[in-house]
Amino acid sequence: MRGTDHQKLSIADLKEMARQIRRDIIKMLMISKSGHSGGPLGLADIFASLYFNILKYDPQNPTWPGRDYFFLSAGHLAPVWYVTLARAGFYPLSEMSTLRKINTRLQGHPAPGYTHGLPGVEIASGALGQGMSIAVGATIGLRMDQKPNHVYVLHGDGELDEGQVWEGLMTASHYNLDNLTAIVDRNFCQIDERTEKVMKLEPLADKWRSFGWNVIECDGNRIEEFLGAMQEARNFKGKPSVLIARTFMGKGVSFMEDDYRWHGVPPSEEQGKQALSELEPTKFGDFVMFEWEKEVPEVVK
Amino acid sequence: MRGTDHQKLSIADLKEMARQIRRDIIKMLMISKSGHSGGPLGLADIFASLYFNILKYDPQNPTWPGRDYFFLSAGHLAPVWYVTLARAGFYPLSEMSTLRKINTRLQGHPAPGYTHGLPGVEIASGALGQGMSIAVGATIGLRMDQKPNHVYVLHGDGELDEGQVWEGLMTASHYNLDNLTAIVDRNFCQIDERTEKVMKLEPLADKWRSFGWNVIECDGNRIEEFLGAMQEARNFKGKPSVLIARTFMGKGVSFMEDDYRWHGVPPSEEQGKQALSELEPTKFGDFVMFEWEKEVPEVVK
Amino acid sequence: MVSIQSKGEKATRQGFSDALVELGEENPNVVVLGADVSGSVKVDAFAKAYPDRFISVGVAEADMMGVSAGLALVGKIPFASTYGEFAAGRPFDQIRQSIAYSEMPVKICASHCGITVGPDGATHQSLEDVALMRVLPHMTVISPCDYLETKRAVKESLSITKGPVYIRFFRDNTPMFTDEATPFQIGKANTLIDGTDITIIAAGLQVWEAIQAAEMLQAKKISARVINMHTIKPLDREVILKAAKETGAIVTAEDHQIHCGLGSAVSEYLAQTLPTVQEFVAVRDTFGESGKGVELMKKYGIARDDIVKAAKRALKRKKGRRGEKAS
Amino acid sequence: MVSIQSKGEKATRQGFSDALVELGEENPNVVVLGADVSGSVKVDAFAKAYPDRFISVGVAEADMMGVSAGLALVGKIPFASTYGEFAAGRPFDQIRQSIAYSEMPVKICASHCGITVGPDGATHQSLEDVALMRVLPHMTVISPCDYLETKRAVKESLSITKGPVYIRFFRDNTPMFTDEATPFQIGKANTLIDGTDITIIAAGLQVWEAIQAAEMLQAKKISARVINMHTIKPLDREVILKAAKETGAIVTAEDHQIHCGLGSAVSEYLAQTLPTVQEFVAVRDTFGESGKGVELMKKYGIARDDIVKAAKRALKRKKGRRGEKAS
Ligand SMILES: Cc1ncc(C[n+]2csc(CCOP(=O)(O)OP(=O)(O)O)c2C)c(N)n1
Ligand SMILES: Cc1ncc(C[n+]2csc(CCOP(=O)(O)OP(=O)(O)O)c2C)c(N)n1
Ligand SMILES: [Mg+2]
Ligand SMILES: [Mg+2]
Repeated sequence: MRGTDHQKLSIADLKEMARQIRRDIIKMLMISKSGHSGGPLGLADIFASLYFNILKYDPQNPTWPGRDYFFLSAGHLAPVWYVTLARAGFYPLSEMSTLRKINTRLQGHPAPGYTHGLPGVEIASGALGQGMSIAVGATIGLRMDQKPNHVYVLHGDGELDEGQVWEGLMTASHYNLDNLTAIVDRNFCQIDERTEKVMKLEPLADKWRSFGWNVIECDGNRIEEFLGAMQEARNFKGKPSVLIARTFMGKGVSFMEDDYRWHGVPPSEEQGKQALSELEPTKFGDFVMFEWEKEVPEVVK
Repeated sequence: MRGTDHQKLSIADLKEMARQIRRDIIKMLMISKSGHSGGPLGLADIFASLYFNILKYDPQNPTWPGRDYFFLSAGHLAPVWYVTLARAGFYPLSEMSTLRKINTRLQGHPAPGYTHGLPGVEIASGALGQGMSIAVGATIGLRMDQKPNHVYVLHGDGELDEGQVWEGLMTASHYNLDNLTAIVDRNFCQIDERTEKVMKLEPLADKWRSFGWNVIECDGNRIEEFLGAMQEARNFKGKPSVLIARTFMGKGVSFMEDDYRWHGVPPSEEQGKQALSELEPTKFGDFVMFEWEKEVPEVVK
Repeated sequence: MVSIQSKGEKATRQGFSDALVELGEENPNVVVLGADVSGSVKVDAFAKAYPDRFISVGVAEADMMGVSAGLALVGKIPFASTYGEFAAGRPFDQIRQSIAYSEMPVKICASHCGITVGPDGATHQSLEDVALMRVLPHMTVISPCDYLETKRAVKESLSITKGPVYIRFFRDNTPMFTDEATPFQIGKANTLIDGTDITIIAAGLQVWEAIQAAEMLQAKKISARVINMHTIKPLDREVILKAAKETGAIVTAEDHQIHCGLGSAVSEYLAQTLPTVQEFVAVRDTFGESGKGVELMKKYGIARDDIVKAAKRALKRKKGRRGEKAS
Repeated sequence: MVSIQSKGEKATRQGFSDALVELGEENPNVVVLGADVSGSVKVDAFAKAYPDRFISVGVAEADMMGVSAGLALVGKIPFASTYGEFAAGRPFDQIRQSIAYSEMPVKICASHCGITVGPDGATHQSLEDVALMRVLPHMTVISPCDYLETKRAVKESLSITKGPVYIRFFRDNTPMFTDEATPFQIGKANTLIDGTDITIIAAGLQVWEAIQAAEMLQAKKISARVINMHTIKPLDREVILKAAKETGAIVTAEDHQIHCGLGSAVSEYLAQTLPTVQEFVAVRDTFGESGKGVELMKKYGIARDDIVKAAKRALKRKKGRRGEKAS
């Protein structure tokens, strides 16, 4: 079975799913009271697109040999990945409420499968900068066996400060790995401040190009555009491709949008309620209903 | 005292000095029977230029606060540096014969001053890729104190495979360190093979430019051109400058030229004799005369 | 036994932060480097007070160590700050060559150490850093026990003008039980509680656990000495040898892997002088996981109860050794 | 005492090289990674025989470890090769997260280890790598004693299908004294010489030094047991405990820092079971320098004479301990 085929959603449903992912992230973090809000919210459109249109996988058989490989290099973005994996059927929705709790499979940063690992997670991440090299290794290995699987790796923009990323970029280009597609979450935010203030990255597209990559710039919060860019990347031969996807940290929640201070904190109860009120419920339904959501307002009674 | 002023040589003498440096390298390695020939020979013109025209220093007072800072990031190139330091008066010429021997100050890779350190050596190198960050730190520190000292750092081209170099490049650009000049020894050779075969670096100038540097390409084996490029670098304001200096590994010795296999081996006795016969003696005189050099040929007797 | 009281709670990283601000005022050569975790490791206060002396290097720990070395070379006193995992392990070779071998007076400041960092999980739980730093020649390794001791350690680190210092601290708020009257000298351990049956040698957050364990042992008529080994390198050998001679049994306690840490340092030394019964309270050669600090201390066997149990095991073994004398 | 003979000399790195070529033939999934020191570490033979399975990553050790992890993930059996300093220290955090924590079956092959690498000097003398690898959970650490044992260790490493292996070897030609009849099993130490007065536990090149030392001691009527502890992790505890019980004094010998290495592992274990007099032959917490391997072994105190001296010190200390029994 190829998960992708039966899970492919229409554009309208992808948008709905992205909103559901955002709702799930908020609820998940309200429960865990620890974890990252900003980056994950900004990536909801990309993760909806990846898991409900682009990637080949089988949630019943996560190590299906025909799968595409997806690596989340910036492991702190785990909440959006975990939520999406649940929505894609890799594990039960209810388990989302265990994020960062002892004995959970939803570790603070993605854990390998053998202990606390979640189906769909291939390898550990969390210490930044390591995913590109891993993706390169997997791509080379697959090519050795003439396998057609595509490999995807997602980086934060601040993460690109790490030199190992540039080592990996060079290697990918040296071996002309066109079965490899990178996505950069270009939200111009990292922990301390905006990226250009912490460590200037621009001209970022030039950097990747000079390292031998095919560069596609796109809006990572517009699903149609992102899907088109992805198509372009997969069609491009002879070089690895990167999507520099402009996103907004905290996208969808007014008081978080484009604010680096939301990098690593969960919403308080009050903020969570506010966020949920801004993100309309979807047909997919929430994974949990809080007590206060069940209360019928006074006036209606 | 400013060493530079009293040591500044004419172009003709710089060329003569470069040849002497090459002779010294060959003799030094014939004695040590261990060490790197290729890179050092290729850099003789650059080191002659640096120490007999460009750098400010005082060999009698190596930590003179007014000095320029020079960092040899690719520590395996030590032989050309050691020889040049001796010629510049930092330590006795005769000591050159102690390279790589126990208790020497001429460690296989440059050692810090406190133990086996040689005057003129600021910090250890040998594990590749660390010099740029150090140079950046020194430049920032000097600028904090409004000091005008210029900072130079020399990298091998193969060394640029190391991610830390790119981290340092970013930082240098982020802080607009125009008091910093990098030199890349672009000999297209590293240990295993030619650079583009081991790990593609081209388009190298584009890489540096995209990391925010002012790039000057020049012939590192032509002294006039190198000096001009250096002048241009020092005059450039607002960005750090790099000279991508095309050199030839083993330059000056026919059977070593442009051959990566000479990266890390010393000449045998026979090869050394051949090399010396190709490098005419200079007015500066050798630091040691071998027994066989003293022998008067049969026929003359 | 004098009971040691906590005077409220504060994080050790706050001690680091407060010390830096004072040092910034006192010494114009003090500079601070941040690798994009400035708020967490609390160098933001320094950055705000002395913006010209704060250097952001981005998420690039290897670069940070090199930049620090360069700064030290031209006379600055750099404090390089990040999480423990990225302060010791990520830039190990850079610390080795550009800092330790080159004897640069860089202060490597590692926050969020140990399994007690909690919910972030294994990738962020630095359990190997003492090993990595202890094995390096010229390195001083300090693991202070509370807010004030951290503050004093950071300030005191300026006295080391040749070679680096690694200072290890933690995220959570923890009991403050030292005060200005408590002695603090790098390389000189503090005996906090005197005791005759057994000695607990602890570092970092484990010191408070050791104090609690000693009280629990006291209730069972076991007299436990408690030593705060805030400096793990150089080790205070005298106090260890004395404890081994006088109590004949040792428990070491640390928020670190069981191998190559404080316990290991103690056993190396005693094997060479006076082989002594020793039990190790430490993480038992496994990676951590997400959870609350206190939950993880229990699950991974480094809580006060584990110290008590270890002490009992050690005492039993001590009794088993008949008539031994010092060698 | 049976005397152990050398049957000529060959480098341990050659054993690595020869094993790889055989493995390449035997198993199509074996791939080798090189970080621009292929000739020195002798993976060039594999690269020539199986060019499609040799991956050059340039001078980028961190990347090499990540690429290896990715290869392992898709079913390859990667051997990542470089010098010890750049195999363990440079990419420590990458090994930790992408390989050890992720339990990827990557073989980390470290050549040119120890001070005996000689003229290159301190930056290239890997004296901390055993510490770094030993402290990592899920890691197996092997330090073979001669050409053949290295070859066998490399081949045997395929049997470890979950989690990484670190194999440490050396540059110089050294005596070959094991043969196919010598037992070799990962995790199982070999007692090469039986003895009753003292036990010398050695790894790597120090095993040959230990054998020579035992013969020198024999001449002085001291019966020394010699154990080849080729696997440093997991440690063969049984053989250590037995030696401690039967001989009551231990000397450990290694081409590594005195802290956190083999000696440290032995002392950690014995402190927890049977505290025993131990002397450490190792580099004494200092960086190395240029020189010939043999000169450096002498200057830094890790030659056979040093083992003999250490044995005498240990014996003296053992006599000083009266009437001790096992705890
Ligand atoms: C090696 C390493 N250094 C530091 C950190 C701490 N850290 C986690 S996320 C982060 C910022 C990354 O910025 P970016 O990739 O842009 O992510 P965003 O803030 O956009 O979510 C940092 C510094 C880490 N996880 N790993
Ligand atoms: C971190 C590190 N990895 C590997 C080495 C081994 N090494 C020494 S020189 C060298 C090749 C460097 O190539 P390049 O900089 O071009 O120098 P060249 O061969 O031109 O002299 C390598 C891989 C090292 N010294 N440091
Ligand atoms: Mg970002
Ligand atoms: Mg080169």
